[in-house]
Amino acid sequence: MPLYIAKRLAIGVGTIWAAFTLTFLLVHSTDNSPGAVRLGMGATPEEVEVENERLGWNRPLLTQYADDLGKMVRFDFGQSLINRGDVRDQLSDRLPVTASISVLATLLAGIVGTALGVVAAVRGRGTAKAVNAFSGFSLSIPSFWLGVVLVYFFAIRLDLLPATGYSRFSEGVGSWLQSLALPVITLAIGGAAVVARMAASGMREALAREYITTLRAIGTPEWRIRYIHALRAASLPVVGALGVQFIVLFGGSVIIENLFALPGIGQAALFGATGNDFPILIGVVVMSTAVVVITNLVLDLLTAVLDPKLRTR
Amino acid sequence: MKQSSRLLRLLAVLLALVLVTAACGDNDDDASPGAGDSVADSGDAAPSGDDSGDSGDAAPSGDAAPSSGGLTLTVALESDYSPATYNPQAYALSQFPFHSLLYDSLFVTTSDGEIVPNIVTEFATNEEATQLTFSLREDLVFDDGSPLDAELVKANLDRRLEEDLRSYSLFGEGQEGEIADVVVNGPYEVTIHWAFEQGIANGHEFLADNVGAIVGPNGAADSTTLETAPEGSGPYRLDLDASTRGATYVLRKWADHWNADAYAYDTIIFNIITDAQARANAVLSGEADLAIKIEPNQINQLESEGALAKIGGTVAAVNVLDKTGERVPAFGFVETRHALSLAIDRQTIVDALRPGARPTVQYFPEQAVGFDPTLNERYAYDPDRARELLASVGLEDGFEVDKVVLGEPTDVELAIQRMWQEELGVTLNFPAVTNTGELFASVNTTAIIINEWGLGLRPAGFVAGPVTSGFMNTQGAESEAISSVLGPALGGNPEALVALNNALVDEGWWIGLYETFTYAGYNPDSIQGVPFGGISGIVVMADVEPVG
Amino acid sequence: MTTTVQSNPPAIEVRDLVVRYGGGRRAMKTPPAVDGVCFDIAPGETLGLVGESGSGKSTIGKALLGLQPPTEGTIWLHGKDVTTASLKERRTLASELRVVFQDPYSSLNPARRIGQTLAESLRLIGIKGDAARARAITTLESVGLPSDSIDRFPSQFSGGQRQRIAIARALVRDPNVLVLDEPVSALDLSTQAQVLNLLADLRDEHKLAYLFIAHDLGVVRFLAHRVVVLYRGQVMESGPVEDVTSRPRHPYSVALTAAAPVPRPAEQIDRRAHREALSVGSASTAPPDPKGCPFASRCPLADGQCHAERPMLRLIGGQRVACHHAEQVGVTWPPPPN
Amino acid sequence: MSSIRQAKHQRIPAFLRSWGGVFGAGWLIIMFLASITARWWRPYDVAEQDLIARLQGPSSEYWLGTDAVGRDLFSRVFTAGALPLQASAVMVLVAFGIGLPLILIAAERGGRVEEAIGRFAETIMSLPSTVILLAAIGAIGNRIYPVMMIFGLLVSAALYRILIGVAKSSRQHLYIDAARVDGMGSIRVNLAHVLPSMARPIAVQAAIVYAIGLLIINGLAFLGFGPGEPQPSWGFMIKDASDNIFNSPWMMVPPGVALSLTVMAANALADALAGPLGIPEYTPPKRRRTISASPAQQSEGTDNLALSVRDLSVVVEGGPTLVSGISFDLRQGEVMGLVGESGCGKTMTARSLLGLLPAGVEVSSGSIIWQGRQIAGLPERDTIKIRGREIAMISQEPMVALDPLFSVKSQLTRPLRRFRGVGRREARRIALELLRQVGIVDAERVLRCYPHQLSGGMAQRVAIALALTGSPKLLIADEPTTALDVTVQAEILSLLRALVAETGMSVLLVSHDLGVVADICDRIAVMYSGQVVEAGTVAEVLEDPYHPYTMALLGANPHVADDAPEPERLAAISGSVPPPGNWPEGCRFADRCQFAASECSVAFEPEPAHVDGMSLCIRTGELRRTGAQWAPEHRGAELAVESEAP
Repeated sequence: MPLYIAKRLAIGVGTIWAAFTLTFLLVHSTDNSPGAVRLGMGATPEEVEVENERLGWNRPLLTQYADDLGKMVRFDFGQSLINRGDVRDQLSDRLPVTASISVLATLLAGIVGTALGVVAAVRGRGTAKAVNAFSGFSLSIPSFWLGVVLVYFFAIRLDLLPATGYSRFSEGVGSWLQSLALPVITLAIGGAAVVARMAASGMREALAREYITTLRAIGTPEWRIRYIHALRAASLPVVGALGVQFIVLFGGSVIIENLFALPGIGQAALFGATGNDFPILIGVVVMSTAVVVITNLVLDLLTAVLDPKLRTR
Repeated sequence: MKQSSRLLRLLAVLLALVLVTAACGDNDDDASPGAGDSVADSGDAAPSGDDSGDSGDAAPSGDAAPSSGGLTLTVALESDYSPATYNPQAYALSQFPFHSLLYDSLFVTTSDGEIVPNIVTEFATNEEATQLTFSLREDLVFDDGSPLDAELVKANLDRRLEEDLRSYSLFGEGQEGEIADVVVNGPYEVTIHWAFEQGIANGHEFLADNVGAIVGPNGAADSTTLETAPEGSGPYRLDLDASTRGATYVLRKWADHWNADAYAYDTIIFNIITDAQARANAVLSGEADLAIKIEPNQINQLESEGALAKIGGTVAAVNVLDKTGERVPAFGFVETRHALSLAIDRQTIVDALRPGARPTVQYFPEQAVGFDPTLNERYAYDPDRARELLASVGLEDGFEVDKVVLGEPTDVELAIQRMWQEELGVTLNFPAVTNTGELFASVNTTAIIINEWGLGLRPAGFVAGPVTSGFMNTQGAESEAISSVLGPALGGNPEALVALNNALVDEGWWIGLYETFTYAGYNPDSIQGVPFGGISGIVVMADVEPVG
Repeated sequence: MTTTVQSNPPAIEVRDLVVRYGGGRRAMKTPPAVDGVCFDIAPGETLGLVGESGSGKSTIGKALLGLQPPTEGTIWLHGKDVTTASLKERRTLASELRVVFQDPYSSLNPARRIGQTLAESLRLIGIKGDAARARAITTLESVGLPSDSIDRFPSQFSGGQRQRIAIARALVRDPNVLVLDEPVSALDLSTQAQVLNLLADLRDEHKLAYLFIAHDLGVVRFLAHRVVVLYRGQVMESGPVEDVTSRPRHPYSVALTAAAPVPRPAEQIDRRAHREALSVGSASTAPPDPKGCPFASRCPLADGQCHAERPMLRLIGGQRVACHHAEQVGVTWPPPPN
Repeated sequence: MSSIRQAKHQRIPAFLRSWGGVFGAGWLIIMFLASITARWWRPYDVAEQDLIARLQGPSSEYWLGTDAVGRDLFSRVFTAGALPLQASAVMVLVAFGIGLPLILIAAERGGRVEEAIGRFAETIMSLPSTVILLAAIGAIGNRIYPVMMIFGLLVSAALYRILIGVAKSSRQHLYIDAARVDGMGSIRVNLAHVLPSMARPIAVQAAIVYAIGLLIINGLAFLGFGPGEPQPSWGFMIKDASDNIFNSPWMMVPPGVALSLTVMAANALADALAGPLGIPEYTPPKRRRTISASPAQQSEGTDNLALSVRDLSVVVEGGPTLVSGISFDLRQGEVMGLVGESGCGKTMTARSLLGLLPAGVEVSSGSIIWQGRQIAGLPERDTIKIRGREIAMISQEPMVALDPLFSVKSQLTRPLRRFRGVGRREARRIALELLRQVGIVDAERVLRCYPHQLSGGMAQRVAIALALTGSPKLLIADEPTTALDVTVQAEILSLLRALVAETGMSVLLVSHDLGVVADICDRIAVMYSGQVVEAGTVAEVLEDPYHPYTMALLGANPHVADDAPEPERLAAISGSVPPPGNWPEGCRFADRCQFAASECSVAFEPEPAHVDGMSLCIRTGELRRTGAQWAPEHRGAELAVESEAP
């Protein structure tokens, strides 16, 4: 087991490195000029050149790579080109927002999806069709469309939930949840659909297993068969799917944060992309990847708890 | 083996780092007293809607904002007003609503549109108007105890040649407010010597708002120190821990400020909401008390809720950058520029897209001295004449011109594109860039820009600045008609102002489109209204008052 | 070891075959799937390969066919070293050495007509078009299928019929050696008999050499001339099938033959008593000590020597036996049933 | 040899036979054609403005209304489809172009190569793709095709993870090995066999990924990274609509519906391509219909009769009969063997005793008298009390009969506590005792194990212990040793024998192996095509069979007596067991029988045989008289095609 965790961690570090390298290469693949970005309008080419030199942009690529990599290991991404602030500080300010959204959305998707999937699996053909139709439907509705519509009805027309803004957890759980309600629901619906399908087929598959017959043959009550044995078996693919969903939802938060004016990582990514703020871009990618890696690690451990084959390895 | 254990340690550190940074972000505020409860007491834990304007505090979801008690004002801004540095001198007047709370300014614009002394106790201009002498309050200090005195004002103004300080550009060489020297007369008395021989009659107006804002001694010595934190003596302090750069700024009142009583709110939160609809939503659903600015698409929505305020003085125009025809040869002819102007059906644009705006071809707003109604008649919509003009310079088949956009073009731009295409066969392309850097750089390569300009209280200054010698004229094109009247116009001569207006339009440097309003949204249940600083179009934050 | 007769080499000659799965350090730690196996098959002869699951019998088949590269050892086919034959060499080899697999449902591509499957095999040796079709039909008929089978899909055939098609596929290139990997174990008893009879007929008609892999001693006894008993990748005993099944010399062979039940109740009562008296232990999942006899942990005759020293194959009577105590087997052990 | 089945191949692909498939494929094709031809038929140019008629709802002039500058939404919505439909297709091509070769290489090479590629894929998969795409746009600019290609790269890793299993299992098809033995090259094997066998999952994933690509492209357009105006994109039209949502909520509808429908079409296509999942529908036991079985009739000779089955029939609901009119008795402490080839109804018969028939299969008539009670057609809540307590079952595959997620201890103690009402500790003690009773020496260790840590024989012992938790009086053993090695089989048979002696329970053993039956059973019932064709004591039936089928089975068995010579050819039975629903009139075995005569084609009653058994053959008496023996085939019979003809 410790070996297993170490292996997962090693893969995680590899992933972060890959994310960093990929972004580094992208940033350096075209004739980008951070000096021009930093100095903004009105700077002469000479000034831009001086600035690029000062930023070390003209050094050999490998030197820059080694240097940046060394800093990245310390989570040091340097200064933003636009607002000159420390990238790590800014992103760590924003991380809780995105983490809140995506964790809550993943949880909601997991709970709602599993419930729907279980119902679909055990309630017979009609319910299964309804759930399948719902999930097909919600998989196809773009979150940015749904978000706008939800805001229009729930925030503007009905005035039930806030349309924008983020309230910190430390300011009270109630307002925190309220401020996240619409974004989280918007994000979670698609995830719930995926999880529902996964859970339904997992349940159905589990219920068709030979050991279910064994359990029946010794008179095990049906609820136990369904909710202890089959559900636990189905929870393995569901937890696996949640890992993927978390990545998807974490990425999806870019659009959602923009839509709901939430000061998260996704918003920074968008600003970074529109502003050519390369340090922010690299920081966002590395930090997001780190979050995904850690989440996956947690889910891996959860899988190991659920699956004795992994635990006893 | 050794290597792998090192790897493991590295992993552990990485993991810990991420967890800590994640945790910190959320827990920072635990340090601040949980007195936020008092707000919740006076208000409600209930969702938005039912704030009956009782205590006039911010909307419910805003009221949970970190505060040490008292009133909170939440403002939604359309962009980060302090994106690169906290130095007010690096920004234009339109960003001043934010900086006005952190810095004391020598003079300020009031909600009557007048410029009055702020930390200046008295001021005087000599007879030739070549010198301005003023005295400062003597009780002004910064957080570290250092005083705001004459030496510091001089230190601030002496940085006028620095590239980054855009506001100070008007003090620069050859500019309308060029300063020859700043002399310290006493600990709290300063005299400014203007460089213009004819002097500047209302020189104190140059030292107002963002231009007159005084940064502390460290920032004055090295402006890069302002990149991470503000250093001002103003009525509020920025709560860096509670703020997220580019997203949320939390300002807390500084009780020891000399004018603290004039400010109604204990906490002011600025939320950056770039999405126009989201900004309007924020006001409507109560997360913001005030939204600066509101886009035309959202006007109806806010108006119907009685949540809209507006102020005139904004002019929209096609600004011709390529006056020499270097970039697009067609623009070398003044006829082309006039033809483009004549082919725009401004009334239709205004009716359809900018209801409430006024069509105009000229530079000066209607309320400003220098406005000339005859200009609008001379350049009224006349596509036939436009075609003739183009034909007269051999361009009857039209030409192509680019207008660089960030993201997608506006509805007005699309309308102009259509009109030029249909009337003149001129193709307007919108090459898109993904970042502001490229957008700004495009002034060096493209022929036109299209924009709405809030010209402020001294429109002539804008001509002297960007229009003739700034980013709108990177080619350095000369116009005798303009330069000959610019000096007197800057001095406030009414005839010269009219002449300047005519020259800009006749030269085809300025193709006016319409004069419109600056809009702001507000929550009428929580604040009394939006105090605009006259046609400068900015909101005077000091005058924002809670209901009741 | 031995020199083969120059003029008439064995159809198959396998020497010191070792096969390990996977690569790297971890693979070296786990015991090999096949561990030092030697055997010959003469032309026209059927060699049975028996053992429990995990004994390495299918791996030997794969190694012969080139599906699993041997780690050590040599394989000769008609005197040619084919241990590491390249793909191109295989193509000609494949005419001589063919295979029939266990699962008739998986061994035919369901998306292809029978004719296509047979023709594909022929195209690789340059027979195409009508010639290929004619040859396919002849072959199908020779395994007892109607000629119109050629245009049908595998899903239209029963398990026994599919196994006939698989045999036809093997025969279509006119081989002289067939690897039969449990060809009847997935079939019902009645179909099994049909296929076994067919295989026997084909062998007699074409003088084919078979490597017949099976776990059922009864089936092996029917078809094979000689038999090799494998346990955990090693040869325990080999020899003429009658000798090994009726007078096994290795304790494992004894256990194996005793465990197979016969459908004659009276006889089975005796066999059962005999079997229960053997007191052969259960197989454990733990890997055996590589130094000693792999069967030692289950063997009632095992002593210190068995755990410490791996027994070599010795010729005893008509069989080769890898057991330190082979002389006792059949004499003082097993004890008579009580 | 039975006839070859008729062709089932149809011209219309399966996925087009569902509504989803028709809608999916249809809509995508229509949308694609419409969008690339839009310039020739759309009523307005995409840039054509009508500032007077801005923000309008649908009208005869503007079918889907207009946007903020009065452009026709209908024209724009249909034109907007072209870019995402094409760019997403490019993305899918890139994803598969990178992913498939990696998948095929990894599946072929396995081992370290697979591990390395797998690590790589896992790494790529953990990257937050949307953020990476934004970074890419920030770095290389708003270029849709290159950006979507980068996305394709990221997606290829997900494809790898999803499809590697498919590729590996399709490589396990023996026809791949057969092709390799033929001397087929690696590339040809992959192209000719591996890829085609993966066609369906590949198509499904392509459709799903395509849908995701559509959403991503339009999501980016929503954020402002779309094609430049006036070129329309659904994403930006939605953004535009959201800016005007108060003035014209309608504007949200056309682009939203167009995008959603297109994504839905791709997803529906994926669902249709995937087809039914092949997982049996779960039917809660309660819903199963119960039959109105004939009332319990006291059968004669009730001395120690444990089970009496009379005229039992099992049918597929609305389908063929699987078991028809079966009768047999089982005494306390007796072991009864139910033998026959597969498809003869042995398992269905056994399972009907526990009411554990698969969904859609039910007992249609007959009675099952257990300990004097009628249990056929009992409602679920009553049968559940019988299961485990009175009748228990062990099944064929011990490795899958235990829940892999629960420890042996948990699986044993749970029913022990329920059946015997004991506490945790006591249950553990009994569990240990049970494990020792089934011959497990290190019971303490096994108790802590999970099923995957057990060998097959060990798992079967645990399964037997599990069946014993309720101290049943009847154990149904469905092919309990088929999956086991022959030495392990011997051990399990000895164990069962010992248990019967110890506990006095009865066993109903289902097997196809006459040897196993000879080893353990007291009585035997030979089944063929859903009927019992011969029954009696094991000694009588196997030593001196009456029914030709029993004779044939014995003749086909190659296990001769130790010193007897092996026959040159075995006694074969031509043809194969007819499937349910295809049974001939009269004697169902007649088609394959060496002794079939004209009288065999009419219905007849079973003949009494042996001491208290029966034989379902109208010629029983005649065959006994003539001493008929099922003849082995003559040498070379198999090679004579002519003999195949019935």
